[in-house]
Amino acid sequence: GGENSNETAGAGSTSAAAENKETFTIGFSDFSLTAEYQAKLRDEILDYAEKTYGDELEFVVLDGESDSDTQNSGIDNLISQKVDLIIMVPFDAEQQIPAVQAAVDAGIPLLEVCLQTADDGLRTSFVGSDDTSSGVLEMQCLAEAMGGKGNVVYLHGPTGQDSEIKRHEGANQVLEDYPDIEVAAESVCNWDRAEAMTAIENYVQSGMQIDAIFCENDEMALGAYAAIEGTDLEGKIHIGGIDCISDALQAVKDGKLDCTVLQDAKLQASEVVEAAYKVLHGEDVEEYIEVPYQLVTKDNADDEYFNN
Amino acid sequence: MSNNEYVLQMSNISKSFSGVKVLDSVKLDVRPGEVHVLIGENGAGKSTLMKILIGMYTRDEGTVIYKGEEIKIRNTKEALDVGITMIHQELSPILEMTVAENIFLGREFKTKVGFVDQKKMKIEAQKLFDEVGISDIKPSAKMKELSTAQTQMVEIVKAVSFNADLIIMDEPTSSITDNEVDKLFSIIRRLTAKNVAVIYISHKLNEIYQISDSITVLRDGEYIATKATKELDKDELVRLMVGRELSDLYVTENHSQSNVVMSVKNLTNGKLFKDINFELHKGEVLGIYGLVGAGRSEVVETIFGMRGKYEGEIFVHGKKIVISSEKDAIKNGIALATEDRKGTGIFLGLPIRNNISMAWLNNLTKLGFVNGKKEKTETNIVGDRLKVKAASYANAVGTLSGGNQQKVVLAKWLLTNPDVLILDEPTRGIDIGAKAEIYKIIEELTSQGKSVIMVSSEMPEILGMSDRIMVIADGENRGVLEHEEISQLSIMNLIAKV
Amino acid sequence: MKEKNFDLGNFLRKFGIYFVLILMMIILSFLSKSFMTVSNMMNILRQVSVSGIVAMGMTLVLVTGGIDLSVGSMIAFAGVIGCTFAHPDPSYPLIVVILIGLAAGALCGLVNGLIVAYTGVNPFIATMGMMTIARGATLLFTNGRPINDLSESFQFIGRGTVGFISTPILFLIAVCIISALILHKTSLGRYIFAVGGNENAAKVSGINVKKIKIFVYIYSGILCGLAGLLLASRTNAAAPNAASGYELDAIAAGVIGGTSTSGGRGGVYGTIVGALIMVVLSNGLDMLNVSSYIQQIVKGIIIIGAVCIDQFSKGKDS
Amino acid sequence: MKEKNFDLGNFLRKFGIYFVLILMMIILSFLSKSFMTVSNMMNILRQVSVSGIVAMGMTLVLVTGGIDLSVGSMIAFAGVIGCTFAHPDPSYPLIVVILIGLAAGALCGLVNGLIVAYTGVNPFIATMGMMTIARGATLLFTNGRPINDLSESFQFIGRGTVGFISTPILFLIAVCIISALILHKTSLGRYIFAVGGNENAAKVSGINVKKIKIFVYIYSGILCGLAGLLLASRTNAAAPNAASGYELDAIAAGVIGGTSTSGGRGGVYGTIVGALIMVVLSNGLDMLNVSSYIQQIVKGIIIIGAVCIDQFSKGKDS
Ligand SMILES: Nc1ncnc2c1ncn2[C@@H]1O[C@H](COP(=O)(O)OP(=O)(O)OP(=O)(O)O)[C@@H](O)[C@H]1O
Ligand SMILES: Nc1ncnc2c1ncn2[C@@H]1O[C@H](COP(=O)(O)OP(=O)(O)OP(=O)(O)O)[C@@H](O)[C@H]1O
Ligand SMILES: [Mg+2]
Ligand SMILES: [Mg+2]
Repeated sequence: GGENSNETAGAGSTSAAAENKETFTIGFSDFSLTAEYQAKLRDEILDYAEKTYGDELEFVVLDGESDSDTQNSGIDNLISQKVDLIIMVPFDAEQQIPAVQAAVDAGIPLLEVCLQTADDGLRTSFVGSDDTSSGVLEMQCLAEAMGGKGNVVYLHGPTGQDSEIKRHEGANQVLEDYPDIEVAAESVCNWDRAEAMTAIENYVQSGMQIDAIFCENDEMALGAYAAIEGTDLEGKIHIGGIDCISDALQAVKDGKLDCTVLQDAKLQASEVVEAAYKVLHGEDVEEYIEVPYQLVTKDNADDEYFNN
Repeated sequence: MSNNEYVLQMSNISKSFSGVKVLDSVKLDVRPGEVHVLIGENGAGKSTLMKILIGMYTRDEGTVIYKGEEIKIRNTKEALDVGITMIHQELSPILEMTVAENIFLGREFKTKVGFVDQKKMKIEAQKLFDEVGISDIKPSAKMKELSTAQTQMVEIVKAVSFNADLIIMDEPTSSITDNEVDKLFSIIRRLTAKNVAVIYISHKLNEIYQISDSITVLRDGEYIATKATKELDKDELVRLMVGRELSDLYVTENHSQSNVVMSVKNLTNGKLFKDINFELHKGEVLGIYGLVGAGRSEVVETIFGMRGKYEGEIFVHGKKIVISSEKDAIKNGIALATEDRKGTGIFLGLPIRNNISMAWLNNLTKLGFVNGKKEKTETNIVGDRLKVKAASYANAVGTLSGGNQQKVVLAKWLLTNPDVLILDEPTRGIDIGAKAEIYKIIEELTSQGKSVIMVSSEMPEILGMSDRIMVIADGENRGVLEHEEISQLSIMNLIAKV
Repeated sequence: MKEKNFDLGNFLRKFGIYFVLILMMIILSFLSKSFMTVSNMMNILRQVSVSGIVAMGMTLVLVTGGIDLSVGSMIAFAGVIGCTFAHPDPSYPLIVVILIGLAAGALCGLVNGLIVAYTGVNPFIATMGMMTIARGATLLFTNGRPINDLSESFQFIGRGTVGFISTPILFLIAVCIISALILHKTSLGRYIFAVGGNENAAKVSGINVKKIKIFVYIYSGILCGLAGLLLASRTNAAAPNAASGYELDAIAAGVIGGTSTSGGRGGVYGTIVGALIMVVLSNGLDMLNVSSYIQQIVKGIIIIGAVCIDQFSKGKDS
Repeated sequence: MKEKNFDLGNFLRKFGIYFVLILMMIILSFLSKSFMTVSNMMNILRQVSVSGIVAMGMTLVLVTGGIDLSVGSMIAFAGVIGCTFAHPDPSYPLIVVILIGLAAGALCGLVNGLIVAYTGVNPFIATMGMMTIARGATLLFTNGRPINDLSESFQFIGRGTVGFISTPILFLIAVCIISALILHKTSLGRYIFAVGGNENAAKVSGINVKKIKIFVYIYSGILCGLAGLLLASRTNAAAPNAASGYELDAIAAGVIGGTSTSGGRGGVYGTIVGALIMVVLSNGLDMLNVSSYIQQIVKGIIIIGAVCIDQFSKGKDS
């Protein structure tokens, strides 16, 4: 299981706590609720809060629609409504800072979960892990599977998005140790299965030697697999993804994907809700509550931990 | 009066558009087999009455009895179903479709598998053309390739081909010449012989006396009278329409001066026309006459910069000018009221005032801002002079009657105070009172030393107004008739000359 | 004689964009030796199938002078609804799944059509509203998660082959033929052109304009339903966020192919060429391993250029 | 007397959509007590500033019968180019940054305008091409990373206040006034309507149609430049992927406000109401804690409904 790092420390005094309310309203602003992982995270948060604290915590859930300005506007709206606390999954590391600032200015504590902004002095806490490590884990796995040499095709998420940038950084860090691995082609496939499938079909057609496909999320990994499924190349190309969505986990078990990386929505959810509860009750929380990424391969895919 | 005597009885018809009453208890009775003329000034409500009949507008009040039964027609399909068709004043062809497809739209011939039988449609369309002696229109041509006159003929053929019992013709001759008018009249005679009733709307009094059996007059949305044509002389008819006597229609005084304002040398434009030469004098009305398709419009449109590159030379006030766009022409004091009102004349959706000021706006602005007051006074002056009938100049031009739309086009160009005013079919669809008004304005302009070129297919108008006449046929200048040479015979001789 | 002249002119007009496509293919086959292979041609056809099918429906809508911005959402909606019945257990016959998917698309299309025909709301707004509504409904229905675990038989429609031709290609061909017949051979097709060419004239000729409008939106909806099923089958999951942005591609395919956005002019042959141009371009640039940022720039330039060439080949008369 | 009658009619026509906005605000203020507060009204105005500015430019383009799909990309492009000069070190005067941003937008607009005016390429394709090209160029220029580390002075234009009014609101007001003056008071505005109303008649009236078209696209580009700077300043970074999809919102604002997508009809007042309706709707639904999927459904329905009400208030004569 993940490390629990929520030791409590003495009394705190946030403005919210001072009011000593019975119920609290928490604004949850996710950068996109149409992305599968984010939808899952939202569900886990709402479930955990409901199960653990019942009516005590009420949520206002907003969709940032994958647009920085929209997300900031949403946070402004939350501030107008005078919510007691804000939990945010920021779309962009830089562009959401004004929203954090606005919340701080309004005296509303703000927690970040899953993704973080670049300014860690402002927010109350971040629950999650450095996205870079997920890129490292996946590329490490693929590099080993390739035997340290060969051609890798790299499928990107939407350009400019923070997790895309970090996962890419992580992958690059690993590649520095493997001079014999070459990135043969790169394509931006926007987390989308169909786009990934088209790109890989085209690369395969071009006659390019492909030994592995690095995908920045599972959807694209499954699209990449669909492109080679049933062709001569099936089983000859190593594919990895990130997120550990159920489809991908199954694909890992079936040997279709070499690996995926668990981003633990459940744990992120419980940690952030716990942290929120504490902050609302005037307790201090850690500035960085780590929920580490975990590599999932055929070897550990059946672990109960990944399957619920 | 037995019901059976009439095929159509409309009574007490009233209609208002946004609070303005345009028809007030109007009645119209039509016998089978007769040509019944509906006449009245522009905006009298003729087209509106007919549109009510075929279900394009709903009446506010009144009853319609057709073939002895009261009917309520809600849309044009129902009108077609009971045997009423209409040739609309505003032609509305479907430009991208072929002539045959337009004619048979809504009742296509089908092949055995149920597809549209294009071949049969072409053959049938050709048959219809052959019957009436139309030879210059190909059933497979697209509507957008046709001239206005040809489009009009297609609409006529289409309306007739439904085998209706009642055919409404709303100004069918406003854009065709005598040759086609003859064809139309023979069509009408054939129809009436088969007991088909025709409601005929026109501002051309000659035609009315030639073809009609009875006449109903409307004035300002009110019913005035119904008379047998035989019992109604022209003066009386005009008095009923206009509400007063109308003296001489044409003003024949010649204001020509000797100095040349504009001269055109060897003007040639591709295959449209070649080697056109003429001089235009100060204070002169130069008429241009020719049959449909002669290329008259093309000549004046080329002079106005609408037809791209040309060969030959154009001089204005003795100076050679190059005209590559309409703007150049306007800068040199030339104005052209085009024959295609809807296509190049008006902005249907824009207010009347903005339409009138459009070509003169530069002179109504200061630092780029439109001087609203000045615009208002100046447009009111020209508008009133032409008697544009409108509830407000802020209304869209599209809400005007056809004749009044034409007046707006003329008003636009009059406002620019041009040295050379070119008018292409200027009185198309204009009532007799307003026509007289326009002729008076032309006279006034020439007396002020302005020059006018008038392209017209109306022989009386050309004869009555022109100081000299240039005759064009097949894109060639067949000669210019001096004032004293002008007669119908001399014109026809020039056209026939090979 | 003139008759012939005219047909030649018409041929040249149409030829313009075909010429662009052929030119593009010739150039690409020189630049990349793997481009002009049978397997890559099949690949291209497979890739064009979904967007091509959607573009056919869009073409009919455009010809009436309308627009359908909701296609992407309808694809996702129909895919998700259809796939709810495409699990291996309980398993429904394939035809049921297909009919449900098509019905889901048709339903959205019907609503579009009714709004456009009866309320006077601009088609842009009406279908933009539907774009949002259908997407919201899809997300709500799936709670934002893709629907997976699809049956073998369902996978066939998007990934199977008949002979050596992939099933989506066959669907595309069928849709092309049906659309071409409707638009260019039936009286319904004439009315679609008439409504877009001059709505008043159509009305005056006794055509039921409302019915025609409703038809084209339903047709577009049904084709989106089919596209949604094919896409889900191809990618092995029906994602609620699938196919967003497809409306622009579909419209572009139509417009590149010579269909006017103001109605009355166009045709399905042009559209399929337009759709092919876009897919060939992507495919070719991928083959040449052009970086994706530069691909965007190149694509934009080539699409404008293609239409430019087409425009010039038509001469100045339009 | 008669003149008066008409003005009432005209007033009612325009009134329709204002009425919808007011109704919406009244309902929302009953449903949520935090809606009708000064701070939330300021909040709404701030939120409408970027989209409102873009919609103004779009309105002029729409009135000529054109369309500008490239606004989102131009916003990102101008933001990124402008912000390259907005770092604290080396620091350039604010006016230089602004001028560079506006120039970047104007440049894209100029290209749009030239293509539309001179090649006969449909504005949809021309600006869709530009949408892709400008986005690609932006990504290439930034290598996909946002540009941050912006100077204090730059932050002022998007986040500062003058008195108690935020600067973006002031920019919005200024753009509204300028656009209204251009469109409704100058001869240029008349020509814009003329070109959209009947291009041929406009030409025959001596109007330089090409120049007018080029102008509106440049104007749209310049406003996108401004919007790009405001957005970057508001979000404290210029992202290469910013503002995608803004074109639909801008067009919708115009169309909801009564501007016709086929040209010749419309106005900037309506557009600002249209933009407000969309922002108020989002804001209100957020306040009411409507779940985001249901929000989409509700938004779609209300936007269609708003235009419907507007349509009915206008009567049947249009
Ligand atoms: N759709 C409309 N909206 C508002 N007013 C209209 C509309 N249609 C016609 N009118 C008005 O009704 C009156 C009658 O118009 P109508 O077209 O019937 O005249 P008309 O007798 O046919 O004239 P003309 O000889 O010029 O064709 C005019 O004053 C016109 O402005
Ligand atoms: N849009 C067009 N496309 C093709 N040919 C045209 C077009 N307009 C006119 N023409 C042809 O040009 C010639 C002259 O046109 P038009 O009929 O306008 O001449 P006109 O002498 O002005 O006659 P009128 O004004 O009485 O119609 C005809 O042969 C006609 O068919
Ligand atoms: Mg009339
Ligand atoms: Mg003519």
